[in-house]
Amino acid sequence: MAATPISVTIDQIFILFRDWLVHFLPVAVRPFAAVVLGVIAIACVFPGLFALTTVFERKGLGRMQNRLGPNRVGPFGFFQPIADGIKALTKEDVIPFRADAVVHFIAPLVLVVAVFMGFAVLPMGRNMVLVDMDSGLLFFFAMGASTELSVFMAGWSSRNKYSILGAMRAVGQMISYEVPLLLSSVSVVMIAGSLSLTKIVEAQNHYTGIFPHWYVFTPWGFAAFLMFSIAATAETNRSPFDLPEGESELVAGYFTEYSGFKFALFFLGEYLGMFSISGLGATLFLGGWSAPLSFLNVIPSWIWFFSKVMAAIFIFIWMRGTLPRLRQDQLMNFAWKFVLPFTLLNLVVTALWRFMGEGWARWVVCTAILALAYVLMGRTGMHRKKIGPRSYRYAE
Amino acid sequence: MSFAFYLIVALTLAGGLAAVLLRNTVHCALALTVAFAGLALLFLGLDAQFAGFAQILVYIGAVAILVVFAILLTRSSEAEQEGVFSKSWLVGLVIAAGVFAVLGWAVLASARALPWQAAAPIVTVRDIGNVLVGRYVLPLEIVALLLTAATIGAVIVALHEKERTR
Amino acid sequence: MVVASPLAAYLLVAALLFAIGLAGALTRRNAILVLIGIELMLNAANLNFIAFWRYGPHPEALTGMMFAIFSIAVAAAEAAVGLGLVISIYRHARTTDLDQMNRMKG
Amino acid sequence: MLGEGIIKGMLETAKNFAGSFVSEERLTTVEYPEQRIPTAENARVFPFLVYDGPDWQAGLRCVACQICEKECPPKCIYIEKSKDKKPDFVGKPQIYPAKFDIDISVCMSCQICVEVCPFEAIKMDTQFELATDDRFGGLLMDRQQLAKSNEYYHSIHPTEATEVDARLAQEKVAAEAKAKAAAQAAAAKAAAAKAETPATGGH
Repeated sequence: MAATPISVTIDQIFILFRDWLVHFLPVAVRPFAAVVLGVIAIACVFPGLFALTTVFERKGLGRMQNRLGPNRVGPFGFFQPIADGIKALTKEDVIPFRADAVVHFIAPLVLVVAVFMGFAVLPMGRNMVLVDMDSGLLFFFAMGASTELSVFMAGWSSRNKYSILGAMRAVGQMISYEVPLLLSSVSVVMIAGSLSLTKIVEAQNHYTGIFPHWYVFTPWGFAAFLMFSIAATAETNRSPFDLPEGESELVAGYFTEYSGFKFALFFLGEYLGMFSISGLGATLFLGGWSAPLSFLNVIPSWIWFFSKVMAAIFIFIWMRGTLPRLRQDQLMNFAWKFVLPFTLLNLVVTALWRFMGEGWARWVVCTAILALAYVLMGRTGMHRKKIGPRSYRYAE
Repeated sequence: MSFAFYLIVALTLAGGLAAVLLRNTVHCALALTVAFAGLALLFLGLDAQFAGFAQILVYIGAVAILVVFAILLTRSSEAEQEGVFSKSWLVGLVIAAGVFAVLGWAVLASARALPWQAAAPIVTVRDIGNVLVGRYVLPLEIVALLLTAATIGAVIVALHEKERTR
Repeated sequence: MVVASPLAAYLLVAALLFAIGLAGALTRRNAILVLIGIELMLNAANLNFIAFWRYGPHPEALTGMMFAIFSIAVAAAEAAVGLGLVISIYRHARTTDLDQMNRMKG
Repeated sequence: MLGEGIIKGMLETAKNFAGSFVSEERLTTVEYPEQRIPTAENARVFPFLVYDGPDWQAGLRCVACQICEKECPPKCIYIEKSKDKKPDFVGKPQIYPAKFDIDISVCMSCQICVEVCPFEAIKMDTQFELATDDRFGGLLMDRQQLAKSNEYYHSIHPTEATEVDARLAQEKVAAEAKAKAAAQAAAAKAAAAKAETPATGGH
């Protein structure tokens, strides 16, 4: 092996480690073993990240509300997730008497498995992708679509009106926001010319001077990123779109009737969904594992990927600490009357960008169209209704 | 024919059978998704990645959800007083069995003429895209029009009926 | 019984699935379950298309694959309209039982 | 413009987030077992029985009149009267509670027992850390557990206790005066009777 710079070695350290582990095995099983090792790595890293995120979320939310957050278990409360895990595991697993036991049992498993599958196509570093699929993006969305069914199964099988209401709201919301999620990703596919996520990252991994060619730094990319973020927040049922699991009115919605380990699985599923959708957003718009400035490439690629994911998670938490919950009609209106038309317009703008060729003209034209549309749609569609004194239909 | 193939076929057929046989309508819909997933796996086994993932995305992500929504909106999940099968179930069963007999006979009779082996075709998504907007651009446009019409039509059909009858 | 070629196996599976779907569509009372049967039949047809494409003489032409993809799109439209119709009928007649929907006059 | 309010709100929370690390006075949390806020003087949790003097059994003000037992809305008080009598703070012999139980798992802290007690014998405590792992026996307080000295009462509700003491002292003075008057009257009567007796006896 030729002498490689130390930065490249650190960059590829996991790949090298995997290859070193695999070379003990016979040649026939090596590819299989490599995949198994990758699965094990994913199955360890992301739940660990989930545990860390829960404690950071609670502490961060506390700080935003001028509280301290958990600080009892271990130093600064960092062992809180361990305590939570023990609590969840030792709790009694209650299955409602009238519940459909089989469906009730399968629902959390379907959710977690489907969410885990999405990680298979995410490139988490240079050469660090479990399966480099030609239609990776499609695979990701196919897996994301399967989670909706598990939400329905959980809500329906509980035989509880809050559960079924929460499930119907969740499914309706996820279907409504899946359309803009897909369409905003399509604009990236139009420019990159591939559904493979590794190719999409490579297409962004160029620099002009020291600045990267990330899609978010183009007018259409910025608009698509904005719409993607909104739709992703709604897809993962996070605040301000956490209506389906609104604790205050639906008592956690579709997983009201779950307790103990299955409840923990739903919780895990929600956070893993956040990680995977953040990873996808980083891959599509923020250059995946590529460094933000060209000279920062000495820092390993996987550090960049995970820091982008964690930055996205921080914004999720920040929004949760800030924004109030939307009402059901506001939610649907926002999806179908603002996000969807804007994404469709953005597709047209992307095509324009593609065909106008290099030059400053396309920057001006695309920015102008998008900004104008944003202002106009904001003015007309989303203006606040005039609320006068309350009128009564019968009482006067 | 590997073990995996038989496993997937068993899963698909079991899902399909359960979808038409179970009493509870929601269980039928869930069994249907099992059948869809099995079919998607069969597509993957036939090296049709794109079709397999499209199958999951469209059928499990959209059609199955539509079906369960329809079931809940029409209160079909509540237990039926009478049987779940129609009065003319025997006729239907005979017709279905007859169709299967004809199809199976046709397949088996021509089994010898069918090709044994075929090299796995290397099809990239790029090829599919090129064909879609090249040779098949007219069907693509027609399907787009159909989908738009269907969306509008479904909305109009399911819109709330005016309170004029009864 | 020994199945001659992999294609024949796929065709038999598709035929069986088609028959199951047909039986479901013909014997169930609930309109939604009839639609489920129709979906199964469409899927069986898709499996046929894909299998013929895979083992056919010109897989690079992508004909069978395209047919399957278009069929998936059409099936989605069919499901949307069909279920919209079922809901509309339910609103009108308060039932989804096809045996009771035997009048042409609303 | 659309999204303006969201940005404004996000800045506000960001300010809170950063500020909570810089300025300690932003954090309103009191870390309870280590830090405590002194309870307000009018705080009330569960009732207790007041006694005077060093011995709780001798000094218990309660005379087992059972008014509180009858008035208690959730019926959490149980009283058994004694057979014998003991002198109260005035010196008058009174019956006393042989048994006085309050089930604080039932008590709703309404303070009605305190309002109705004519003897200032039952007052509200400020002790709230009463959690126990025995939910039946552990939350049923008997006479001895409920008895707290008047000094303790002064320490938790100083103003109120002073008022009560003044009233009791006044009552005692009045009672003594009355007793004196009665004694005088009795003495006078006796004297008068004595004066009269020889006269009548003279017959």
